[in-house]
Amino acid sequence: MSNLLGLEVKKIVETTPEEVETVKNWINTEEYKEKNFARQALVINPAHACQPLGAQLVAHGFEGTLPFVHGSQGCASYYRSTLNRHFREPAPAVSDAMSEDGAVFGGQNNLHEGLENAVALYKPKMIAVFTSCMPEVIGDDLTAFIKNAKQKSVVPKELQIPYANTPSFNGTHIHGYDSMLVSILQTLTEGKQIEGRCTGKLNLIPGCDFNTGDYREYKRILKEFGVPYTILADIGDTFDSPCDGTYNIYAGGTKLDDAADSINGKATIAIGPYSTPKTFNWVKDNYSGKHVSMPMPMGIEKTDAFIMKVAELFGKEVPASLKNERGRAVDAVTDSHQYMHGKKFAVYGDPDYLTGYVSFLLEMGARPHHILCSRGSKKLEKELQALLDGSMYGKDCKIYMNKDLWHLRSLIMTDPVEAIIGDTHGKFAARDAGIPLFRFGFPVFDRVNKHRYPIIGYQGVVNMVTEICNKFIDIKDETCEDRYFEMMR
Amino acid sequence: MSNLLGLEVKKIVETTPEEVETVKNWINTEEYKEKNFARQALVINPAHACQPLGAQLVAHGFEGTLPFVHGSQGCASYYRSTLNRHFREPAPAVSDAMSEDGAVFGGQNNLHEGLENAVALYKPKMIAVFTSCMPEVIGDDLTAFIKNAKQKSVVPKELQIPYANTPSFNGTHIHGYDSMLVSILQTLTEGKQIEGRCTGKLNLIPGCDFNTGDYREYKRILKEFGVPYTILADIGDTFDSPCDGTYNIYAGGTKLDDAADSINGKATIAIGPYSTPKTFNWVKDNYSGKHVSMPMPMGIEKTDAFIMKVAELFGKEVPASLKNERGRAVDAVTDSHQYMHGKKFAVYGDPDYLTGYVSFLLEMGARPHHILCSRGSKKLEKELQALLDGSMYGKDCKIYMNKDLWHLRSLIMTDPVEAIIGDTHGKFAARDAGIPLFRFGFPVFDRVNKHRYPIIGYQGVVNMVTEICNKFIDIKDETCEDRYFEMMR
Amino acid sequence: MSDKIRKIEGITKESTQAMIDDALAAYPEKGRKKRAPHLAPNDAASGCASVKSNKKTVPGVMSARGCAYAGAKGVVWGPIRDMVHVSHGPVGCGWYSWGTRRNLMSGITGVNNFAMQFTSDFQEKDIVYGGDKKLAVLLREAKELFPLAKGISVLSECPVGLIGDDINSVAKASSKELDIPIIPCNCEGFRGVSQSLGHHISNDTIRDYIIETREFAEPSSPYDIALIGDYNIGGDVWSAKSLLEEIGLNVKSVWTGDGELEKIAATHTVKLNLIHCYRSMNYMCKVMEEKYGIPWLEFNFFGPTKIRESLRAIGARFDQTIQDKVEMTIAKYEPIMQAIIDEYKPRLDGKKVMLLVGGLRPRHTIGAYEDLGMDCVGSGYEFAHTDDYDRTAPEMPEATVVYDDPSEYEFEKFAHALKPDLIGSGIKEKYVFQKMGIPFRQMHSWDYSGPYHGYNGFEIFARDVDMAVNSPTWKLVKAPF
Amino acid sequence: MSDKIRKIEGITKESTQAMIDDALAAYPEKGRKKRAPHLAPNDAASGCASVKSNKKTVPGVMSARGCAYAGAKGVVWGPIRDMVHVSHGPVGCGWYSWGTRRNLMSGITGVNNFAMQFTSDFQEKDIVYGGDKKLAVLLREAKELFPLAKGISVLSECPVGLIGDDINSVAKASSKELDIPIIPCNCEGFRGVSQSLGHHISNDTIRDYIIETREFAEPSSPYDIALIGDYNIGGDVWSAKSLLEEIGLNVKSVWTGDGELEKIAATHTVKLNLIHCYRSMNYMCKVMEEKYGIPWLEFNFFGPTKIRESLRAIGARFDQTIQDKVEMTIAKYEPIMQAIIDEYKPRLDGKKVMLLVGGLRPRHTIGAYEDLGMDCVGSGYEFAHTDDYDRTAPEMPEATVVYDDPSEYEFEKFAHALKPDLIGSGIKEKYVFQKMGIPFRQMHSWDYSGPYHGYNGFEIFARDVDMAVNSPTWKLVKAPF
Repeated sequence: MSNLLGLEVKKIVETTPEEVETVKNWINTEEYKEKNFARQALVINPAHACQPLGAQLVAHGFEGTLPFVHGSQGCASYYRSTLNRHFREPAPAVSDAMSEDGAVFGGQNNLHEGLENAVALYKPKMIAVFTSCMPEVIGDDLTAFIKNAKQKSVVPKELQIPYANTPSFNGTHIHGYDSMLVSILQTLTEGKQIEGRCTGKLNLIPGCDFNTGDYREYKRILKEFGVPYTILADIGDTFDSPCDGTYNIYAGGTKLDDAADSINGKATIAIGPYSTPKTFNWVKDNYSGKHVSMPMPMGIEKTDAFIMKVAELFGKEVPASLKNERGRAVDAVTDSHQYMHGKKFAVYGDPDYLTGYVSFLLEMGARPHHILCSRGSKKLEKELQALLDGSMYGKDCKIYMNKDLWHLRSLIMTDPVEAIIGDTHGKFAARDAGIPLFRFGFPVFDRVNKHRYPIIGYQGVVNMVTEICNKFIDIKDETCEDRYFEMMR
Repeated sequence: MSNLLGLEVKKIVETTPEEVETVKNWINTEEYKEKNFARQALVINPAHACQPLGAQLVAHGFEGTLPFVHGSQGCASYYRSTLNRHFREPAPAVSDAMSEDGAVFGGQNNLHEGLENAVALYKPKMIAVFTSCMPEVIGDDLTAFIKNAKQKSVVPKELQIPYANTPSFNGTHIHGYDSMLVSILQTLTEGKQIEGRCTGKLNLIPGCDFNTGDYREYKRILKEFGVPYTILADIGDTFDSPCDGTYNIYAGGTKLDDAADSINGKATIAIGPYSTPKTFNWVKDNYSGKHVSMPMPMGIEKTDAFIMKVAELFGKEVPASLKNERGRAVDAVTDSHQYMHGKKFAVYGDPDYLTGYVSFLLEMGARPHHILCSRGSKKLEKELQALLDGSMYGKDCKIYMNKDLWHLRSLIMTDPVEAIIGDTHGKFAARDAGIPLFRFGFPVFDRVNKHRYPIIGYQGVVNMVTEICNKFIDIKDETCEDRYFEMMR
Repeated sequence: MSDKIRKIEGITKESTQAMIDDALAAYPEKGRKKRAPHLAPNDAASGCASVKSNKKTVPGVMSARGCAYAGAKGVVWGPIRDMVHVSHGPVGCGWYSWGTRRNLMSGITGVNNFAMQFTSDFQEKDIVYGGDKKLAVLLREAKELFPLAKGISVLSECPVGLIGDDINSVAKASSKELDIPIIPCNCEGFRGVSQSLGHHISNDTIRDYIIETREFAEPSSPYDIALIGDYNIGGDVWSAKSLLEEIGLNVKSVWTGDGELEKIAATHTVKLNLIHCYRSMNYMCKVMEEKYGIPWLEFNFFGPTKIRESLRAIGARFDQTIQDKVEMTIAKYEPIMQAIIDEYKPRLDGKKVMLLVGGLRPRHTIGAYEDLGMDCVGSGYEFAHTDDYDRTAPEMPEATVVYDDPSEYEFEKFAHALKPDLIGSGIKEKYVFQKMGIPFRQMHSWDYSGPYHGYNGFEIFARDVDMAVNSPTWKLVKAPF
Repeated sequence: MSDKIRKIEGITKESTQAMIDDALAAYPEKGRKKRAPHLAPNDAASGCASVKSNKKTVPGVMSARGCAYAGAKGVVWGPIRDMVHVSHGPVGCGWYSWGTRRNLMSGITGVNNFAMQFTSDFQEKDIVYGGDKKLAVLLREAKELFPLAKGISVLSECPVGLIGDDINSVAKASSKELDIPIIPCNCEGFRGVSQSLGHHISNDTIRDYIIETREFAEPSSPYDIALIGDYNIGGDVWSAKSLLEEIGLNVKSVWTGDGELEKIAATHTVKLNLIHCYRSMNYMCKVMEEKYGIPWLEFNFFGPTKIRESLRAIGARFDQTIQDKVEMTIAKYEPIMQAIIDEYKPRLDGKKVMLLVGGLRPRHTIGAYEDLGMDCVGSGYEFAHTDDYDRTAPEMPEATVVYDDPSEYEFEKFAHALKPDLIGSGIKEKYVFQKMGIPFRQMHSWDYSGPYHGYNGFEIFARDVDMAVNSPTWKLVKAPF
């Protein structure tokens, strides 16, 4: 026996079609669901990525900023390819390619050589360093490493190199987003606070939002208001840049000066409390002006809250154009409520998206029957339950924290719903259950331009209502008997 | 035998399933197609309405204007319900309910009583009168009738009552649009031309366009240009008004003063040459400033032409924002060309929509294989053929003038294509052929909000590319074997 | 229900009349005089019409009425599935009525059902030189391209009657030539006051050209009936028919929902005509009673109360076997209906509904709303006649407003005054009232839902009414800023 | 083709070297010194590598390389359909590689194929206290929830190797306890220089834990072969396998596209190993040759020219029956291929393509491009070794640039200089070059198309290349204002 397992040589025994059929049915049963939910160690089809991906998203949101992964080169390629596939856009980022020797001696040499080469080749205005597993496990001291790099003038003194510890073994990409954002703001605003100075601007922190359409929508709303603004971590152009014959490695992002001056802003709204807690707490203690943390403005009511907060913070009337826009969104909602009323949905995604989906569905009289977050918290569960309790359509809806999409599959196969709101990863469960999947979350690899159509704001409501209702009508047209196939829907 | 037919009483003979099966297959054959195309008298499933519907659309495009059907009440209810179903919006219009006595004595009494009641109840700023079959057949003299109404002070002297002869037995709704528009402009601008006065504005005539999103898109583009404008026949708000608890019978439309002053405009662009020939010719002879007739700006190239014409007419650079927007549309197009390349389409609709569809498809490398207009012209055929000749993808595409959707059914059942671009009426042929239908035209009764998403301009390109590509991918996901069902598309 | 007279708190003859006068105030003298007799408080006890009706539409007031062609092609002929219905004249009328009435049909479109848009597409030259020659060619083409069609109808649009064409003789000649029934119907839109004349002309055309030209192949039975005046809106016929069959009756033919020409032609052999829409088909019921001695019975399949009454009334016309089945059927469905009422009534009790539909439903559906605890605070018809309004008086609560062919102006004024929780009317009214934040259900087309007839219909009706009235979306209408 | 040395007009050793030097100019001293040996003009005649390779990635230059875990899980283990592949460590690595490589699989997901994302989802406490206990529990859960799995692989991510876990012993114990093969693979991402070490570790793991643990049930035949190094991207294995079967061979097992563990385990009994991707699987070919005397043959199924050469080379290893079938198959497909070439070559003749893919395709696909008349003006690998570059020299035209693990900076500079009509590389490069208006095809994932292997693959490849190069959308890139 030449293999280490010491197993005797067996004849190949093919699995029989009957066995396949039995198991195929078994995995849809209540019994299987119990076993599945009894899992303690194995995670199957989780619906979140790891911290550094969120950090890279933030880095892409600043002018001339090069994301720099201190750790294995494989991580950088994985974060880049994920963002390429979601946005269908370039996602330039470098790593300092730590390997075995880094495990022994630490990553300082890699970092220094990496910084030197990156500056030479890509001439960044800022380098945002964040860590993948290796340096976190071996405990690299990045503060020191970066200080030494400047001392050894590996990089120009004045080059700003914020860094964040983004260990993959706790939290998800939204926590990496938070850590990197607060570090960048701390670095850029250092020494920039001027007593009595007020930029008169709103600092808007969109939170860990992978929809470029949302960034454009925030800007359009603020322009209608006549409120000057700085978006902090603006990927609206970086990941939706023109194709005009030239490649611009830094295609957008918040101007560094604006970010620096943001500490003197009139007010700061941090959208998405679950992906900006650290940032918001630091801003509250360090930024002048008022500070508000608000949920993602998905649905009419949450958009109203956002609009009214901007009006309140800047002492402005809500402009007629936005009132009108609200009326048109409510018109779309009342005109098509019959296509969504009472329909059961399974929804999963990042916490800030989830509170948005649930509010939107309840507003429409639809029922978020299974609500699942693969990395949730008590706080999130309480907030979601409060939303459910506030509507008769929330009655027999249930919340599942820290469950994965294989759990979700058991749920929808044993307690069927009419559709899933999530991202590309939900397509397997949706196909098994024979129901449509609405790709409002992240990542979306298998459709085009989903990230260009906002899901926040009044226009976001119209976009979601249109996609959901028209898909339900498509299905009716495609599956009804001939005698029920008709002109009117 | 008590019936007039003199037929002897027969036993009921049910059609046999075999007979049904035979005929079911027969109507998909080449032989049937020949018979079908040999039709001289019977029209089946035509893809156009009659003139007065277009006239009513124009009337809704002017501030405080009440559409007034001189003829049978049934017509008004039909035009109103058609517009209600397409826009899911109110469509207030009155008729003077001509009936048998009208046939004998003419419709003057009806007209006068109708005008009096309409003014009293609905207090219009203008009444746009147009005719359905009866007055056209019996030859009512509306000029005289309206003059007499004013003389008998049935209506206030100063109330403007433009009218148009819109006989249903020639042309289609786009010709009614033209007649009513030119009549309204003639009425409003009468005596308003002032030597040397220039409003500095662009008069934009959108043509017979049933997409409210397009009107908003034209306005947004002109606002980005900083070019002041007057949209002539602006239904953008009339048929997309807010739901805020109050019903406003006149919810939008071009301000009458603006329309009056438009004769002194800096330039006039008439979009859609097939639905505005009379209007454009009259404008050319009577309006100051420059005059241009252009096709509907569907697709990148036709939008470029429109943008450059506005720039040229107003001596302005194309703003960076629009250049950027163009780049993002080209980005969407190049990023998803693989989902449309080489795909065969059947397209039908109004002439101005058709030239737009064909340009857009050829630009994408797709093939407008069957091009059908149920009321086309030699001129249209030549223009479409020129588009086809300008691209290798136009090679074996064919144009069918004055054919109906039952002809189209024969075409796609004998010479299959992958999709249809048209309107709700194409759903029966699409279902028989098992292919998707893209509802970019008019009317759309069986989906929601299609008219809110522009199909003109750069954003129109992104909207059409997104809907078409994502539907093709939907079909691939829904029909592929399990082993080809995958994350990436 | 219809025996006890209900009252609505706050609604008296005086309050209703004041509301009416307020609406009429805006009219010019002549208009007000014409309209006044058509608006009145309901006199529940009188059992007779409180308003005038079936009068010429007042010009310029924005009436909801359609025309004779709409009554003929839209209501009566369109639903007959195995005929080619030719809209004879310009392209518009057929195009506007193509598939918009939701009279669903079995079969394969273009093969053995013809839910399509056939027209002679009149051009100028047809107006000038007449359309008869074109009609003859067209009939030949229709026969050739649709061999399984059992007949062809030629439905005149306005110009045909004005240019002196003679479609009757063309139909006669072509019918012989093509050996297929070709039915001319002179339903020019300018004739009469509303859709109603179109129904009447069509009933006469069935009398003159169709009835008694066919016989059923199978032997007749004592339980043979015909379902008259059900047009299969959203599948109503399929629901009503299955219920009638459940109580043991043979529904030999349906006028005209999912209708078959030959079965309509053989209806003179049934034992009883059951008529749902009295307005559109009472004519032929009377003809069949006179000529063939077939009794007819009006019935109402909206809501468990009316269904129970109707089933028992129908049962009374037959023997014990049928009556036993009636009781068994009622016993079987009533618990299901009660469960529906228990689920929805708590959220609908005491809510107010206003109705404006065509010729039947403004009275016929009130029972179903009341089964859900709702009150009808106003109703009226587009094209009813006095006999309809007579039947309406007992169905509506005392002193509630009755409006015949109301203008949009009047309907809006009444809605502002009465503040209904739901309005049931048509597509032309839907978005006017939804803009005001008033929930609305289309009661012509069941708002693309249905069926609403029969027991399974009530389940769908109740769900839809609750959805409309209690949709949380209405709470969004008032902006918080 | 590979014998005759091709030249590209305007490309000389000097011009290429100048281009390289210009790119290197931007580097700091140390970076330039490290990079220079990895960029060189091709020496077609020499038949040996013109560049250094398989060296540590230079930090900070934006290399396209992945890591050892990607080579193990992504390339070798992932495609095996009937095993549960556990990404052992934090959630990221498994999530980023979930379904993104397009190694398609037969069977029903979650039942008898496991194209899913299994992970131990390491948290802080697993780093601090070790993950071995958790692994044991996890393996039990996997066995229970997926009874039809033929085996479980445990693929280490970075932390596992750093915290001293002993997955080998856990695997051994659990394998006995659960009576199922559990294969530990120490492919921590920080090991080695690229994906390549991941392939190597995985080959060793197959050697140590899998090969020779199974036997085929059916008797062996002289025509038994194994298809090595085909990962069924977009269905490549299904296309290659059908072609090999058409020439009479029995494809007993596939390494590892749509792979089955037990068949891989029984591969030691085949007569010949046919290897497509030399880089990732040459290790086990050598092992099987040494231990079981199985000869192996590199072959190339890209494009008719290479397919013909390969089929004949394969045929030569077998008897006349096979060789006759080879000739028959070539005769059958070549006309079809010629028709494809006739359709697309006119629009592709003389067009220039630049390639940057993983470890095989930068040389292996050149033949297919040349069959369409295109010229390769530059190529290079992410993680090839010297023996790959030796094989590349004869495939590329004289003096064209060869780049080993090029940075995005270098690749952009070369593209600007060479102005290719098409670039074939990966998702990280695609949109960079499309922004420049340069047509692009992903040559890792076939841009979600494929298969590209074999005769039916060439048809799809040719259509896609023509679509990309000649899409009219590129004409829109330059704005007219």
